[in-house]
Amino acid sequence: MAVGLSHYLAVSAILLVLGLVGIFLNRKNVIVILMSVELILLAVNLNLVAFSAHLNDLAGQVFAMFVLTVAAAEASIGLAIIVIYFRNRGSIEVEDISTLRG
Amino acid sequence: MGQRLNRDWMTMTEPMLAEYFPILVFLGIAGAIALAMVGGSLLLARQKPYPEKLSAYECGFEPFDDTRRRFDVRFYLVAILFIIFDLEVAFLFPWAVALGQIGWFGFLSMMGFLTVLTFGFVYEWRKGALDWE
Amino acid sequence: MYVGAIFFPLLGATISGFLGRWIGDRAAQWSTVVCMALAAACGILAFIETVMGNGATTVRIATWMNVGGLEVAWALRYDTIAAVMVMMVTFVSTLIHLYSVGYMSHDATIPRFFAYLSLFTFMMLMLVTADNLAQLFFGWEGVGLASYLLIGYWYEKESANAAAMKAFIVNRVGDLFFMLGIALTFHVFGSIEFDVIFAAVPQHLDTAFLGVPALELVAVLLFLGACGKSAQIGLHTWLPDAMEGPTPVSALIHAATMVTAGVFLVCRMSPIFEYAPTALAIVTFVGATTAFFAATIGCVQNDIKRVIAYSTCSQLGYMFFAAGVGAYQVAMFHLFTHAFFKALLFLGAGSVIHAMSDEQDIRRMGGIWRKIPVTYGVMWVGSLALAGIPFFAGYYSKDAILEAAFAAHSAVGMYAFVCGMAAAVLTAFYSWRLLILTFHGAPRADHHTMEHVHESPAVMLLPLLVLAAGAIGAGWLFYPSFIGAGEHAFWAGSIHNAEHNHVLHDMHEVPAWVPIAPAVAGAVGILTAYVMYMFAPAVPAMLATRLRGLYLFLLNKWYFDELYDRILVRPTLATARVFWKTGDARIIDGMPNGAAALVAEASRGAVRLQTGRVANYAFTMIIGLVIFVSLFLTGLAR
Amino acid sequence: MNWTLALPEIALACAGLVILLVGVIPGRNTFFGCTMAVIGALLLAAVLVLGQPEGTALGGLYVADAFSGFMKILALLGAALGLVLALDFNRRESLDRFEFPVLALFATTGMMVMVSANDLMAVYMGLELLSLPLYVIAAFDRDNGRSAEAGLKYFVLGALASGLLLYGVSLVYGFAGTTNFDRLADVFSGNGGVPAGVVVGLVFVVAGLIFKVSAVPFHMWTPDVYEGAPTPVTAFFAAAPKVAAVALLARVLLGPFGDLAAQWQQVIILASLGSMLLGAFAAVGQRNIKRLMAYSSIGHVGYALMGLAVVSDEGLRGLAIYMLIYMLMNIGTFAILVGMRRRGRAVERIEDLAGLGGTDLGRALWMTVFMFSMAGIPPLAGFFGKLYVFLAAVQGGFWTLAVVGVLTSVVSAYYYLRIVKVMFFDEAPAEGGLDATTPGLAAVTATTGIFNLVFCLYPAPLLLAAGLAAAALLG
Repeated sequence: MAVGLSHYLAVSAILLVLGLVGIFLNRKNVIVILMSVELILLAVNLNLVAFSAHLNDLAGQVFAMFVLTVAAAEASIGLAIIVIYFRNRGSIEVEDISTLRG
Repeated sequence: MGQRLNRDWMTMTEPMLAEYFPILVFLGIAGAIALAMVGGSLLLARQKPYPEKLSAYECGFEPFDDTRRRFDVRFYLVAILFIIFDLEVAFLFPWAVALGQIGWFGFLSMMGFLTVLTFGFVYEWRKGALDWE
Repeated sequence: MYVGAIFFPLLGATISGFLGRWIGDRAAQWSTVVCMALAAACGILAFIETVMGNGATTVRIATWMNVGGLEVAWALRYDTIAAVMVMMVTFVSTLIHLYSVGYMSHDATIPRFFAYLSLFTFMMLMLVTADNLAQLFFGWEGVGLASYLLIGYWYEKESANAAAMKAFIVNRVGDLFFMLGIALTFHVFGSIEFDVIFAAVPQHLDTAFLGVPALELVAVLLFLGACGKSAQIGLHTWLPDAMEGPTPVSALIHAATMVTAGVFLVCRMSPIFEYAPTALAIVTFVGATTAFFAATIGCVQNDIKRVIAYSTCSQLGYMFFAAGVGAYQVAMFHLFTHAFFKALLFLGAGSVIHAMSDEQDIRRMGGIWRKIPVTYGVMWVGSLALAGIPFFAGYYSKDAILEAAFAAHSAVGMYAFVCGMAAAVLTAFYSWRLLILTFHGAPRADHHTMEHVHESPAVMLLPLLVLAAGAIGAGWLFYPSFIGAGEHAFWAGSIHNAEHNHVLHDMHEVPAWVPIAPAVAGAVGILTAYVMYMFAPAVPAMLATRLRGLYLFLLNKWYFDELYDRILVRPTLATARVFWKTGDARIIDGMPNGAAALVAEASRGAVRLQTGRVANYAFTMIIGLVIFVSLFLTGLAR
Repeated sequence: MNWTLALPEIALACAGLVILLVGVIPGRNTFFGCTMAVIGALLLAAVLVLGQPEGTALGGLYVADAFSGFMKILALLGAALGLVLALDFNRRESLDRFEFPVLALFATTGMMVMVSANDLMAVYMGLELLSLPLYVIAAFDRDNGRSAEAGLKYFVLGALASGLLLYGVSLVYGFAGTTNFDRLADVFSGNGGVPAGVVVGLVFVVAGLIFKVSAVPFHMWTPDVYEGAPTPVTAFFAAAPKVAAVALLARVLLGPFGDLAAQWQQVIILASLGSMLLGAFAAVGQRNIKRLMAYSSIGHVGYALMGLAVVSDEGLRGLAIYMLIYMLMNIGTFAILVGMRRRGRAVERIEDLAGLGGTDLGRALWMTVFMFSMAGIPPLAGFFGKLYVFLAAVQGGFWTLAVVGVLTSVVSAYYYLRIVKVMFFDEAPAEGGLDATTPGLAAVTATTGIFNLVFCLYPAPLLLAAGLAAAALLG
């Protein structure tokens, strides 16, 4: 019994699914959605690193670096937008974010 | 794809436990140290509790308040700025390690990267995002 | 010269449309008139050049589009059929521009009107001189657009607005088939250049598409498109309503030129239709039915313009079944003569309306023939021509059509002949009913109006007289070359008759009574009209009460609109209700048909998905992702 | 290391940084100056693109060819025009902060990177460089709940989409062993079967890209964001990013995955059909004109994708020319929508256009031109856009696509005509007609409108350019 590529893929797939489910099953708080997104990116990074180790190819790890950076930028922008929204509406309940519809 | 996986199975021959043994040891030591500290303080220190001491301590807040009250938005701001700037470290480490091989081109490109960050920093500073009040 | 005939109207439209505000009404309208006159001169020269001179030519202007393996050029294709149309269109349009100067003199936005009118003329010319289906379609849609603008010209009137919408949408239905026809043509022939298509027809005689012969399918689709423009039965409902537009518009677009575009299309595509017998049978049947059906309705209408509109419908029917039995030349001939006398009738009607201070109901006219003799005279000429009384223009063409239908020696041809004869009687009848009710008898208008009855200004009378001359002379003048002995040399191959098609020859060998019959029919109709409305005015009312059912049936235009209401609107609404529980089926404003309701309901359903909840959106995305993955894997499995 | 090839992007980025500093240093408001500077930078970049040689650079991450040139010019043009629309509106709505043009500039840089990406890494970087500023300017009206909600929705769904894209990228990288387009193409051109992992990865990538072009079923964000965001922002969204995203989709699918066409073709067909139908039907009942434009843009994307689904030279050419025409139609329409104010307040219901024909005939006529063009009525430009893709579909034998396209275009003619009817035949509301427009808006309207009118007369050069672009991509 050894830890092979497939194990990493399985873990990252599980993380991905957790992230997806977290996005549309969560009814409470937008921050949770933010976390789910981070979870997805985490899955991606795990994939990339695992593959790059398996292929002996650095590109994957470089890519992972970029993903880290962009993820941070994304998270910060997301937080900022959430703060703005909270200022306007006084709540960040996911259910409340539905005044634009039709 | 299938073949690749098979090759993995071939290559990874060491038994799993051997791989993970150090981690086990590490966990054990960590637990032991934690226990030793808490237990030690319980055994050795003189216990003289009074309300001030027992009350929760939070940096920047009066401790006498319900904990679910809103955070000051300025914390978010600082947090956001921190996220942005701590990331350059993630780039600086490998760069510093590899500086010998990558030569002037690598050096200059990192300088370019830092310049961009500096532009952003100047913007924040001018916008007054950095002064607390 | 060739180019000038096409582009002078555009020039006029541009001047009047964009500079009209600055150069003033008078300058604007006269500039368009002058441009049209120049165009007409060019058109006639071009006609002479083409027919007597060096024959067919094609003027390439520029490469228009080059896509999907077909290269399409802006090119003017001047063969006889195009030259005839160009001459007719420019000529009539010039006269109508001139007439409008008088007729629209009290209007607020004169430059706009003339700009539209010239624009329409340009589009019509584009249509007739196209040398490929794309350019033809360009003109086709262009005239549709122009007529939409002109019908809705008085957009303060809600009725005008609705009529414009109706015309536009019914035409879109036709265009849908037309587009499919073009697409199929391109699919079959790999090109939409007329030369290429016509050359390639023999190879594709037995090409099949979806099991049916491709040529048949193409022909039927194109004909359905033509039905929309030419207001054939089923898609005719927009034409009477289109009378909401100013009368010159009715004369130019809805009598002389645009509505005949369908007939022109069929004749232009004759090389394809020749080898599509089934399609030809359909054309004949629809045409004949329309001819009869529209004529019956014409007999009981009371709005002077609507009567003429229905007569237009019926005459278009004649043209179609002429083409249907293979006598395209005859169809073109009738198209040609009809343009003169029908424009004449409309302009005459306009002059009457003008005199009666905008009264259109013939029941409130009468007793005015002494006051407006010229109009009266030209209306007589027009009606005589329309009724096919010997030696007027209509006589030659209508006679020829009926002979051709008879000579076709086919069941559907015989059906067409019978319908045509019946329609001939009715035509004469309602024409004279119109004449008598309008001009004779005791004045039924109020005293005030009667005092103001006056002859129209010279600028309106001149076109009337010219057209009258045309309505008298156009027949015997052009008979020999159009369908007589010189026909073959005249058309010079621009119309294709297959070997098996002898109708042009046979129509001269019909029994002796056939040529006389139409004239007799006309006479009968006229006499009936005189009896009923001049000498025994009680009869019509008596009939109307006695045959109440029939009368109402005709008065309500065979209940066509009601039929549509039953067949389309009600069921759609019902199903819509079943599908979407939410009751109110609000029809989109100004869209007078049930499809709109269905669309509205569908949209409500589609919009219901848009809940505004982020979670649901994300969920939709995931579902889409899953679907895609499965699709891909199936694609992989293949 | 021939980085000079990427000069347009580099110039844009540097200009962005400089303008950011120059804008922030002085104390007073520098909105107008910065916008002008940004527009200048965009035009400069366009010039650089025109003078750009072909080839790949930055270690194969970046490619410049006729296709990227064509699409970049479109994107730059759209961005510049969109900023012109923002000039007056933002001042009146007190949104005149100089960050707006700078963000737009960075977004445009992202588009350029996307268009000439030759590596999945470059694709991702470009995409994010485009998305992040867009999230911000969607929520640019900070004190308006609707704007904030638009930004939040766009952010959440966009982040999800880019997450999916990334996951796909990681799979493709893992199973194909590279992220470079050329090498990917080599991997798949081998006659050996494709590993399922690559196919799944490709689906995720396509999903992420389809979200950006807002085609069914990843369109849900579009109407809400278009409605909530400030009008000039909506205009910007509708024009330039769509062009870039469509271009990127085309390059990714036809470049590295060209040999897998059999697999992705039906997905694109599905998306195209769905978009056309939804765009036609959902728009009919709308009251808010920005929302209507959102659905209409979904429909247009459907038509454009038709050109991609037909994997052929003509189809791609149709796509290119369609995006050009779509972009100009949209900018023109929005130039009028941005100018919709009554008594100084911005209004965006369709009824607010009532009686425009009476109060401001010129604007009403231009709007009519745009509506007819969108409805695809000859001889306006919109008709040819549709014509080319339809012809391509017919030639490729995709009858379903062509027929559905024609049908939906007839349906959508309803609601475009309805707007025309409202303008001309409805009574102007009691509180009076719309305020007069501004010179800038009028200029944009006139230019785009004239393009729509005269395109039919001599489209040959544009067709030629589009043809070259298509040829460059299909090789």
